[in-house]
Amino acid sequence: MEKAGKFNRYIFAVIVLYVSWILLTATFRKDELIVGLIVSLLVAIGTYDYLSEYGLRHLYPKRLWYLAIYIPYYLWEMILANFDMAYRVLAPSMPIKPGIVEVHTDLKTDTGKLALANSITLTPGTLTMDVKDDTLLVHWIYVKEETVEGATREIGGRFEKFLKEIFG
Amino acid sequence: MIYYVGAFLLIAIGLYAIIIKKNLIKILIGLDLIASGTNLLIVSIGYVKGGTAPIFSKGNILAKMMVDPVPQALTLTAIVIGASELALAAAFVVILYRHYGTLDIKKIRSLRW
Amino acid sequence: MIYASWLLIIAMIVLAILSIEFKDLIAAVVAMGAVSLIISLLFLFLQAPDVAMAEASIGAALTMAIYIIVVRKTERREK
Amino acid sequence: MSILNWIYLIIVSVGIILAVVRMIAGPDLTNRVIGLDVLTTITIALFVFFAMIFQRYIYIDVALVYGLLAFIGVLVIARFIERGF
Amino acid sequence: MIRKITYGIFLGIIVLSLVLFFVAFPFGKNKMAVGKYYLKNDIKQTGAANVVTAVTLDYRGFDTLGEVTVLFAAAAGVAILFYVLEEDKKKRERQVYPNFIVRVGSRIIFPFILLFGSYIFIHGHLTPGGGFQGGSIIASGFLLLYLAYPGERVNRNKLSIVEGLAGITFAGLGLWGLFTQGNSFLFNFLPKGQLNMIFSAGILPIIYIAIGFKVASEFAGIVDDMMCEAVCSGGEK
Amino acid sequence: MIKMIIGYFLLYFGAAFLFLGAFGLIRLPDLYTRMQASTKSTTLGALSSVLGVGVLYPQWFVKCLVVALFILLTAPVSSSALMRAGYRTGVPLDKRTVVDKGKEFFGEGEKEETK
Repeated sequence: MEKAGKFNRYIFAVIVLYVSWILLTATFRKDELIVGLIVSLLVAIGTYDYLSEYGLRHLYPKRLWYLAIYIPYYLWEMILANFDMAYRVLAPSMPIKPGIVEVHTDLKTDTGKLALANSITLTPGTLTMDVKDDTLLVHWIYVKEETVEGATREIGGRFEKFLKEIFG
Repeated sequence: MIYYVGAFLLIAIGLYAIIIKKNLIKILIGLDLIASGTNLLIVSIGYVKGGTAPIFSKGNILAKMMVDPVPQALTLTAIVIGASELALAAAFVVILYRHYGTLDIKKIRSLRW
Repeated sequence: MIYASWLLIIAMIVLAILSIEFKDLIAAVVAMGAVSLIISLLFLFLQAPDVAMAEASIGAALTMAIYIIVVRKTERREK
Repeated sequence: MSILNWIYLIIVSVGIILAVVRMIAGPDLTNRVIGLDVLTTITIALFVFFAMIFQRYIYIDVALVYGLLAFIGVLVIARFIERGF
Repeated sequence: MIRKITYGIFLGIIVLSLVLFFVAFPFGKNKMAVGKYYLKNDIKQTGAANVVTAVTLDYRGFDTLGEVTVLFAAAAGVAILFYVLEEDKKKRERQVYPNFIVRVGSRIIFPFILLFGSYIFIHGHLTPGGGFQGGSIIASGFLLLYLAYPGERVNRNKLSIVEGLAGITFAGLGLWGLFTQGNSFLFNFLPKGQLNMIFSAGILPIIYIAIGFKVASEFAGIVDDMMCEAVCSGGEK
Repeated sequence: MIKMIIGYFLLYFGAAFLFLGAFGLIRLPDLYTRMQASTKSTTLGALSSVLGVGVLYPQWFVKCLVVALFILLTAPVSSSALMRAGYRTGVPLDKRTVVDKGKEFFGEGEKEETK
């Protein structure tokens, strides 16, 4: 996917910042909306280059739909992760078998890789340490598969099919 | 009650660092602790039992149940000034280190007492 | 709820003593950051949200960064 | 009502004590920094909780500041340990 | 030995003053003298919902101007001290670049920090916060950029232009009130508006926005000065 | 009433995980496993207690959601940076560790000396 044009990215930044302004003020009063529009137009001038590379293409309806499915799944995985962690911390024998493994990913975009890394960090027993090109270095508290293919299937596979749709 | 004791203990610990310690960065940390203790002391003088913050937001917040706004206004600016003063002192520490090659104030001649 | 502040003040004093007794200066700075965090919570107890926010925005990142830059430009251990 | 809040506070206070213990005992610097990280997250939850206790909506803004800025402090120390900057 | 004796004397003074504090200022009692007046007349005279903002900018606005000057002097002092410093002769050790998550993550978080800082200082007269807090939040955002992208610097010329404009706005509004309207510095000449709306409290929001820009650029300048030597020297990749 | 039950359930759920994160900090053997416990548990704990307050006072819900979003966005960044810093300065792994691929990932020569 090639980079979007400047204007495209600027409009995307304004939309994102305006939505977060409305969330911050938590109201629909007319004066707050006007001030928010001015502020997000001004802030976006300086920061549209940082926020995204692909602009409005992030907002295709299909991607938003997959995002809406992905978030509850992610929260559910997070809760499972914590019960898993609670079992490992509280059990008297402490069933841990830690190790550092590599995980391969097919995602191409920076944002997609970041989302994958964050998902891995907050889900059962794994924590991302670094990303280089298309390899993730992951610390795993209970190693089941030591090979790259096995670890990829075990750790990253669940999220990747969603994230490929969302971030392309 | 306990706030006064805590603030004075912070000031005492900071003073200990300034007087007894010989490392310049430890002295900076002591300075910062004294500043924090003083801020805590000033704000706790203005506290009124059962009071609330001096902001007339929505809802029935009346003037007679508010705490004193004047110490808060003083402290608000003191914190920002404290940070910039810390940066200035830090710059002096770096320059002293470049000149003498040590942070020990016993070896820096003019600071011994 | 005012009794909740006892524990916080004791923790604050312990962290302040640690911050001047650690030989590793970076560890001292970390303890100093924790002291700033707890003081910010105490300002909220004293009904001063403005001051708590000033302490939060200064103490969370800027003060720590200034100390650490100074330590990086000089030396890390106190002898 | 009040007793429920007290129990919450006691559980969280034990968390604070344990984090401070890790800051005292940590064998090296990185362990102490994790203690600071845990302390910060607990404090964010406490800020929102005390906004509820004092019944003031506007106090939540302070928790927002810590939620957005707390990780910069940890990042500074991590970059220092790596000999970064 | 002399140090310990000195510390003992100081400790005695501290304990004595603690006892005096308990007697003179009992904790939790209502001891207000001026505070009562400010609380009673705040809505009528300034129209700001946040009384602390009213005290800082309106009743004691002149002090705040002096204090912003102190801030400027400190920033200038740091700049001068690092300017006269000769270049470090020691060989700098190899630089390690930040990892992928820090780089991409801080690129995404930075716009939100700027937006949140603006939210804080625009709403200074309604909610807790204001120019000082918002300015230091924005400066922390610049610090984050320095950490994630070593080797890039902010533009100092733009920074000093912003700083100067903010200072001129503050002083100019004060002088405008002094010469045209009432006869006091920082006279609040705009309409008060309705309580708890964003366009209220006259000139106070404008002054707080100016202070926010000024504090943000001062602290960003301090961070830039202090990190310069560590950052500018580059490193290998 | 149902609002109160859900709200306090979320608050206590959060408190339990905040406590658990701090407890794992004490009990687990080395830096990396401690960091797993602290990052995951305290993030979910803070999230859950903040949302619990939001459920108890529905008019505050949006702002509590913003706090939760900020926590979710920033927690993994600092933990990954700190963990990589610890690994590269040679903080020892626990003796139960079975596999360590970090050396070939970073390359042998790049490991920094600790002071």
